[in-house]
Amino acid sequence: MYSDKVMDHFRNPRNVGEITEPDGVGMAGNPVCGDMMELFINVDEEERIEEIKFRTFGCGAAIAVSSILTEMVVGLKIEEALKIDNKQIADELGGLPPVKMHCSMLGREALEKAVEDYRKKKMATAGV
Amino acid sequence: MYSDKVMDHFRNPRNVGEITEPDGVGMAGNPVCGDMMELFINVDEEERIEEIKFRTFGCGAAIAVSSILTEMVVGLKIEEALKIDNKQIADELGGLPPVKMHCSMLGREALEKAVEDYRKKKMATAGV
Amino acid sequence: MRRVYLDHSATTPVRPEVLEAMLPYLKENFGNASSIHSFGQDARRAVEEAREKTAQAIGADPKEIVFTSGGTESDNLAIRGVALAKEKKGRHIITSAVEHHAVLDTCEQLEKQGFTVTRVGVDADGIVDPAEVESALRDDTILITIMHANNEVGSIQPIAEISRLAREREITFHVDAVQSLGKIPVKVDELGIDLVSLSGHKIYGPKGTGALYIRKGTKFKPLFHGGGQERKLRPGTENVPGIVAFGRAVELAVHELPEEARRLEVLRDRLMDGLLQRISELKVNGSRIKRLPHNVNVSVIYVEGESLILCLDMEGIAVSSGSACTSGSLEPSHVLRAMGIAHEVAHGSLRMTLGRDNTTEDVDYVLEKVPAIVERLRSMSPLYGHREGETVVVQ
Amino acid sequence: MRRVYLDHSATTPVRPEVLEAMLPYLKENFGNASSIHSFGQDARRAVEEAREKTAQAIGADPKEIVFTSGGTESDNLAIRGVALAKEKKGRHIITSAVEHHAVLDTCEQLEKQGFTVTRVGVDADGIVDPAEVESALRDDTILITIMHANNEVGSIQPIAEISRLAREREITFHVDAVQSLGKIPVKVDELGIDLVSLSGHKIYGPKGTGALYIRKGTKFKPLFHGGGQERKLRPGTENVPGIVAFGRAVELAVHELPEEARRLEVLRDRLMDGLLQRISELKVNGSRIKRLPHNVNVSVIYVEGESLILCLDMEGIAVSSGSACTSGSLEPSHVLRAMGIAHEVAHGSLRMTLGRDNTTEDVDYVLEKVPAIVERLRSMSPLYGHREGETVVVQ
Ligand SMILES: Cc1ncc(COP(=O)(O)O)c(C=O)c1O
Ligand SMILES: Cc1ncc(COP(=O)(O)O)c(C=O)c1O
Repeated sequence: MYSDKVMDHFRNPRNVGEITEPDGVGMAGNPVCGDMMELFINVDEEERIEEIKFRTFGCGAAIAVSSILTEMVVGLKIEEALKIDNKQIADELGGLPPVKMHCSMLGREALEKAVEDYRKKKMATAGV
Repeated sequence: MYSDKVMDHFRNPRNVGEITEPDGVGMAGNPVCGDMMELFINVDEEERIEEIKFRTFGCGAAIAVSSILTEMVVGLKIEEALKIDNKQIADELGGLPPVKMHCSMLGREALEKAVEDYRKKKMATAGV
Repeated sequence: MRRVYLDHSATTPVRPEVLEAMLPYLKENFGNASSIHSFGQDARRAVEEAREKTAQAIGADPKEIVFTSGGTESDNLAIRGVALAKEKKGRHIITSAVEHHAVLDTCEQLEKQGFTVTRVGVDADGIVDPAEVESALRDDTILITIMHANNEVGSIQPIAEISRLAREREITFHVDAVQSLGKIPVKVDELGIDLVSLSGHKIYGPKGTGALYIRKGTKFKPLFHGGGQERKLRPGTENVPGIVAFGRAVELAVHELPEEARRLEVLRDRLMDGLLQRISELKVNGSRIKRLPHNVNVSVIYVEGESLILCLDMEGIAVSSGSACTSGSLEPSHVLRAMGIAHEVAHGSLRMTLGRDNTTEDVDYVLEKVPAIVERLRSMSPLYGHREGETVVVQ
Repeated sequence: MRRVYLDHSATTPVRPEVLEAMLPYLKENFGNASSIHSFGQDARRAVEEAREKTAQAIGADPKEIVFTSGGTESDNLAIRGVALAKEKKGRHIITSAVEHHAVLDTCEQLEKQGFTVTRVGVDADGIVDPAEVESALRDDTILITIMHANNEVGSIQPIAEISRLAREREITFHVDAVQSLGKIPVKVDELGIDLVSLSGHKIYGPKGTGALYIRKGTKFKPLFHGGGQERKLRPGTENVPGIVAFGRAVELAVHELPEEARRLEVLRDRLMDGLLQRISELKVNGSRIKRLPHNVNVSVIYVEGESLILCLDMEGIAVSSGSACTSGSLEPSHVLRAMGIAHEVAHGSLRMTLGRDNTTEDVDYVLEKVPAIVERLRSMSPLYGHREGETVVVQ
């Protein structure tokens, strides 16, 4: 069902956990639908994603997507990171079963939300 | 499919052949329907069936029915012989598959025809 | 690595006695049961013997047994067969909300063709209330189809009581006994039922085998047309090895039922109680009393079922889940939903179904492995309280 | 006693390679292909591999293969599936008079539901004339269903020519290739066909297995409803061992076809010519050229087929007949009748179908035994001339 890469990321998910005082937090999905992801990011001065952590409730694909996404975006500038689309995430995982493609959206959405949160916070700080 | 008794009579049919100058000959069935029986009888003074022979074109059941019928009626008076019905023939064979019950009629009919022929011939002789 | 298969409601291995019974019919006794020669007659005899065994196991007459390619075909054949034969009398069908998809989807298909279907609900334990069936009855009700025992939560339905309602009104009653056969008694007269679906691969017979019991006198139309096999009710060259295997499997399952059911119940309770002791926030799904002897179904709160299955699989433990993600849909199991279980709880459901080969050691191995897996997945879950006082309430 | 099985068109034994391929899936690899755990995933992989093998053997895409319980189901599924999906476009179906009952009876059933069916005839060799198909075409023709090769007389139909007619008019074309698979090439693009029925037990696979090829884009409705297996086209727990066996059987049959067909042709001609030399008043049924390589069909005048079968069986020789008496009906084979063969000749028909295990010695054994049996039965027959000048003419 799943590629070896998916199973690797499911077995040993990278960057699981939380950042205590993150620059941005994003949440996507919800438990009613069966998957939910929480993404924490820290961003440096150049808006490069310095640190990233996630927590996910969901199936194997949801967890693998979360894990690989963190690997794909860490070190990238926010703008570059946001250019990564679902298909790239799925490809990076060696493909996902058709019925699981929706999981790849979850990662994208959580990242967008985290960036949004970061920008909001930054605006608030700037405003101070 | 067939009982042991049917197979025995099919394998070793009794009284196959013809009587050269029979007292009566009867024919039942026809090749279009897939079975046909020719029955030859010789009858003694007391109208007892002294000798009986058959030839049959037909399936295993048709041949077994012909064979057992000859055994069942030989030595019987004509009237008694005619009392034997299809069911008795089938029972004597240890039963016939439902789809083959029609074969038991074949024997009865050939016997009736042979008796008819015998009576006709007798009347003709008597008339001389 | 130890391998513990706990998914016997999904399928079972073919047991050695059954394999032994069927092998000759794959090899030297390979005749077509419709052939007249001795290869064929040997096959015919074997098929009829299997029919007798099957009939005897459920208290039926051999003439009332039709062999099929499995439970799904039996359900389709039964429901369409009766509906289309009786449609002049009426077009209303009653079923339950927790049936297998083979029943639900067939009913849905009939709805598209102009039939009306009432789906009675179940209580929190997954059990149908006969009174609800009674109030669903209409003058044009021609068929009731309710399963004997549920494949997910193992709940056992009050078939005999529903049967009384059907009998009084001459409504045909079909029962899907795919999961109950060999686990609890399935006797057509005691249950008072007209059609029963059976499947081989749930009782240590081969996949692709099954049967439908059709009570004498039941109005019926076949689904396939062709050679006259199975008295025209199910044409097609008889699957002789499959039929022989099915007959032997049914015979063994029913023969061993009393003892094996008792053994399984002990294992089941050890597993269920052991999980409850070791894992917090665990919810039992289904009745603890009216339950198949081999079925454990729990929801692990804050965790999703598919990831549980995958983690358990890494430890050699095979289980299943009613999570949406196991089927690729967004909706979790219709059975758990019909029982009123919240989506987020249904997503975390875990079904463990025990079988002949399972031992106390297997159960203890599972009890040893599951807690750490749950702990690990929960620690990854945003729903589980990581900071004090922050547990997200999902119940 | 020597046993010579000459009824390979009725069924075949499972060959050792196929049995070997399927056994693990009955035993240790017994998972349900829909399960997520590794037992399930192993099964899934095996099913998809078998699908690839099947597709490759007939030049199709794996997505175009649906596994079924056999040829009868495939025929029913194909014909009803297309008819019900296209009925808004038209309700006219063309078939031939010599189809298998799985096709004929399904068409007849559709007739009862308001479809119109034209049955084109065949010539004395049992072959359909494409021109006759052409003149049967109507504006509302939605489906043509013609078999690739006939199961009784082995006649091969001009499928590619009929296909051209269907293509021009966008009529769906279904071909029953149950008898041709492994005997002559069955390539969906070369033949230009949209659906193809296949059966496992005719090609040394197990009974109860088969497949339907459905060309991409074909309008189609399933026959069963239930779990989503086989992309909803054929739900039901996959018969994993059966599917694996089927895939292997197809692969081997098609791989070995060129050599095996040549070998069988030699045996076939030795048998047919040998019979003609040894038995007077023997009639060959079917074409001697457009004929399956393993099929011998002759009528023994003055003798009935079932008694021939029984007598041959006593000598260990297994054959079949198109006699009415083999089926319990009064009408002999509809195939022989459609070829214009008189009832009384049809009743004496004998089909001998050769297979992998048959040798020249087998053929010679049969040639040694048959004449005496025929002589004995003829001597018992009232139709055969016993007194001079009295032969009843039956032709
Ligand atoms: C209750 C129930 N009915 C029907 C079926 C379908 O049976 P099969 O798998 O033999 O098609 C199953 C199993 O999948 C089942 O659990
Ligand atoms: C031409 C043809 N079509 C269909 C079938 C039916 O296939 P099955 O025996 O697998 O049901 C047969 C064999 O019986 C056949 O010879």
